[in-house]
Amino acid sequence: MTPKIRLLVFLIGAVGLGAVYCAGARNMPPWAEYRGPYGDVIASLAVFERHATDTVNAITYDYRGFDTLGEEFILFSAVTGVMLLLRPEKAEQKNRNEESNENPQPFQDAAALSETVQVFTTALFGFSVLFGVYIAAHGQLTPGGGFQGGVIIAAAPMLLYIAENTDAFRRIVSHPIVEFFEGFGASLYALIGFLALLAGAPFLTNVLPLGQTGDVFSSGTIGLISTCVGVEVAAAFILVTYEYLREILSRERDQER
Amino acid sequence: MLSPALFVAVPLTVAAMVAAVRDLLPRWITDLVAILTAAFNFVIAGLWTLHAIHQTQVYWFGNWFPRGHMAVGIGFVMDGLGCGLASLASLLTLLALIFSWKYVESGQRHYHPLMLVFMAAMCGFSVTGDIFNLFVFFELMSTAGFALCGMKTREPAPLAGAFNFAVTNTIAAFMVLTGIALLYSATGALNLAQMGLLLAGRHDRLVLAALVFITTGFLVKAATVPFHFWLPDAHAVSPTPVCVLFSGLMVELGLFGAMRVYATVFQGCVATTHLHWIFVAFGGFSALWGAMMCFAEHHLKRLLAFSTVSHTGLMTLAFGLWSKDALTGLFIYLTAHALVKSGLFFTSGVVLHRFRTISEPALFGRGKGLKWTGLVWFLGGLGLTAAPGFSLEMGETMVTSHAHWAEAIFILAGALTGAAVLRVGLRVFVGMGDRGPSDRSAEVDEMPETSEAEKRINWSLFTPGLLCIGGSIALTFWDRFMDAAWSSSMRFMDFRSYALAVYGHAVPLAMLAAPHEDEKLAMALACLRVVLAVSIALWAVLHLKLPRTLRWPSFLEGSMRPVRQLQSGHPGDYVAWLTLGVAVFGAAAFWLGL
Amino acid sequence: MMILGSGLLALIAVSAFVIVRTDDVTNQIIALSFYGLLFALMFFIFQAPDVALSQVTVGAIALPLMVMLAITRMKHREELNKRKQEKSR
Amino acid sequence: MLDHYPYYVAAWIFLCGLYGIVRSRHLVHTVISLAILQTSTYVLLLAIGFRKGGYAPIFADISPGVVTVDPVVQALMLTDVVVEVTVIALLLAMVVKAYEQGGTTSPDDLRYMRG
Repeated sequence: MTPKIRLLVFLIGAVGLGAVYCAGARNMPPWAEYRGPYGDVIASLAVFERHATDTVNAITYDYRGFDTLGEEFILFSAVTGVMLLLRPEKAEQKNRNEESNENPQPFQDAAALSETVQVFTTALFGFSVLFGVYIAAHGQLTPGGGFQGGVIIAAAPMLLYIAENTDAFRRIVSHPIVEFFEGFGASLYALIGFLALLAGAPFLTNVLPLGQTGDVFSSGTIGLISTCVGVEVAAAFILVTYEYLREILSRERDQER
Repeated sequence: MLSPALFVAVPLTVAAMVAAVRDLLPRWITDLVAILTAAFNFVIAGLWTLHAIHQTQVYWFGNWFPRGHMAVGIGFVMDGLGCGLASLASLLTLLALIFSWKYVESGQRHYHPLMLVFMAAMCGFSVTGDIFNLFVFFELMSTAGFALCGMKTREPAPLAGAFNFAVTNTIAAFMVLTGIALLYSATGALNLAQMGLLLAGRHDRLVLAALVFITTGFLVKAATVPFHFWLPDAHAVSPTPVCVLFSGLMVELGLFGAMRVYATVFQGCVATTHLHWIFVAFGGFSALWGAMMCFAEHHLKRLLAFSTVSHTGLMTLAFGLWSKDALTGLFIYLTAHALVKSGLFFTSGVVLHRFRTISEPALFGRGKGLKWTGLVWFLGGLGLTAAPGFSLEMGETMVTSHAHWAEAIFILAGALTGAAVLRVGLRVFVGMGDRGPSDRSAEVDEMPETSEAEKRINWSLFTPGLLCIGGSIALTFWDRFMDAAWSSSMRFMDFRSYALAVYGHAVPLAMLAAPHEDEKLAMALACLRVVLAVSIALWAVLHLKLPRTLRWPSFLEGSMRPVRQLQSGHPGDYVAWLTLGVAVFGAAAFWLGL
Repeated sequence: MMILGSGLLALIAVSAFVIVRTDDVTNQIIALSFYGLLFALMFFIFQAPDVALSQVTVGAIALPLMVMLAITRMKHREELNKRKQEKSR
Repeated sequence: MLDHYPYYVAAWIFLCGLYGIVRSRHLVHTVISLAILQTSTYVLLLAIGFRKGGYAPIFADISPGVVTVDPVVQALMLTDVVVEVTVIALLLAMVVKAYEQGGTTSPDDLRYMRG
């Protein structure tokens, strides 16, 4: 189809699709008048039943924890997919090695960063990891949780890359332990679910003691699951970054030699 | 009784663990672990099926039982059809993994975890009783599918196919989510049974819009024309074992998702209208379109992919008939088709492995030595036509028992798809006639998935196909299978019994004997299909020897230019058609439903 | 709050259209990051701090970063190919 | 009209995303348009769960019993956000690889398998 016909077909369809959407929207309850009951029931129960102050995370990791298990595996399979797609081909690898031997001149003239920036971003590394762990571990109390914390942790090595500390960056992101944690973190969630089966309850039941509301170790498995998810998400995002940068990194290493 | 969580959670856990230590494990251990997990899944799901055909059971995750009518957690509803599909998914994955033992070589470090995740997603999708959970498993199935589809990264074509697959199916997923959001705003619930109860009798534009979004979203997965464009592109390029799962079950599960939501949420509010005729229309059209395109193809996997479009169209039509007979027939047909289609894909994988090509003209006469493979292929072709003795014929008889006019579509679609497969068989394994015309897509040669040195056909390559085809014949001798399908379909359609089961008042159901249809008529029609299919195949192969006046319909096998150009490989085109399809579906739904 | 929220929604609607109309991919990434921030702000206004936090980390940082990494890798490859061609000449 | 204003915005964003994919001339552009399309569900879900005068459903600083907005849609949105970013990552990997194998970033050149 030529672009014009394609657009025409689309426009006819879009009018219909938009009309269906708007016809549905017009019959929805008016905006800003949420009527419940699902959300209200859980909002009124979660603090008492689960000793969690953040109801959203109580839903994510407990009431509807099974959804989150599925979601975590969506992340897992997408990362596995990225690794599968961007895997270096054998033949290609050989070529690249040959090339880099013949081609010793610097690939790209890096604009020199001021030392202040380098020191500052490197110092932020530790802070970023700490902050991520904090966010992941306090999921049941305050906004945040495994997913948010995990992404923040994963951002830490990127800071090193920005600070041009590529050597440290490469050592962190290409370490096999990252790959291990990506799989292990994902399986831990399910294993916590099996814990309940051992205790004779249905899968993913919150069988740990609920503790004091407001305490870091409250809410039973919620905090634990949140932390596992944090590990998995951090490892997953680091892996994705590494897969994209692998080629460029290997080139830079060759230059250093 | 073992927990139903096992058949989702165990493969997921194993997948993640295998992935965690993938560099330490030798290939054979990974294979063994994956195969054992699939076998375990098959056993668990099978046991649950035997249990569930007598009584539907519900399993609440996290011990969150409903408060009154409020479902606060997520529940699995273990009913006969859902569990049956889960065991079928496990079985096909098991066979596909056995096939991959000696087959998949490149990318093997990531292959097994993805296959296991894919299997878990299919199982979870079949039995979940929560609409958002349905979306999650839909998306999980898609994500693993996208990755597996683009596995052969050494050529650009698989990436293009996977890209189109991913774009269209992601749009579909978000249409489903939009529909879910609409329903949530109306009911404030996410449990299917609860939503159905709250919506009963309600009949307005909101419900219809939600129905349009959710159904079309699932129909994209089910590859109904005009949402089907991604399917041939994706199937043609995926590794063979992955094709088996795609064509055998994933596509049909898309339809099943639409049916599940229709049977629970929408049945109480729109069943009084003539809405189901839309499914009949879309399904019938897909069946004929797919069959026509199938016959025109010369790339083996693409040919089979189009036949999947056609057969899923027939199943959509059966869904539209929405009667006990039609649904029973549909599920028998679905199972039988999954087996036959898997067998054909396995065989095409053997051909690709042995001859390093999958294009019909290039294979001409080269398969003469492969007697057994050829036999399986021919049996598969007969199976697709729903020949007497195959379980497809059983399903088809049931579907059309109260809608004889539908028989015409079944005959045309079955005969054309079967003829296409038989034609390939005659050319490749018998070497009859001439090479036949070629076309562009057949010339895109597929890189074999196995290494050059290994040309022997290992037992692990040949057996799965044989088992599949054999299984589809064996099903006809299993009377209990038919009765089970009949009882479970009745239960599937009956929303009251579903809702009662969800709220813990399940009524045990005695197994009912399925009615026996007029066998003479069915046999006569089946023979007619076979005669048609064989004669079309022979005509196609030998048409140069015929007098010139009889050659005129050769365009059917030839270029079919204007029609085939629609299949352009351009994601923008596919999305434009998708949008138009939603609009047509929506217009029809609002016209018939209000 | 409602007025602020409505204004933000209008801004989001406009920027969505602008982003899909932008052909230059680099500009699009910057716009996408901005768009992600708008969403984070909207989640805050409409009392969804959890989602806002994940939107800040994912929508405004991780997503544009990933697009950027993909483009970097593509540019890198482009340069490699160019060099190869020059050498062969 | 104003009562349902955010829902119409959601519909608009959905159509914008589709339009972007249809008119796209660069695969990365296609992927970004898909990301835009996905954000329409955020608007929709957020608007459904919102309640005028409702507080965020976090009982760290408000006492139980206070009227809050719906926490369920927020949990659904969290899932949604993660699903979006993972699918985008996967699609981008396909685009990168397709470029490396076929040397093109235009959807017009994806036609390896026509007909």
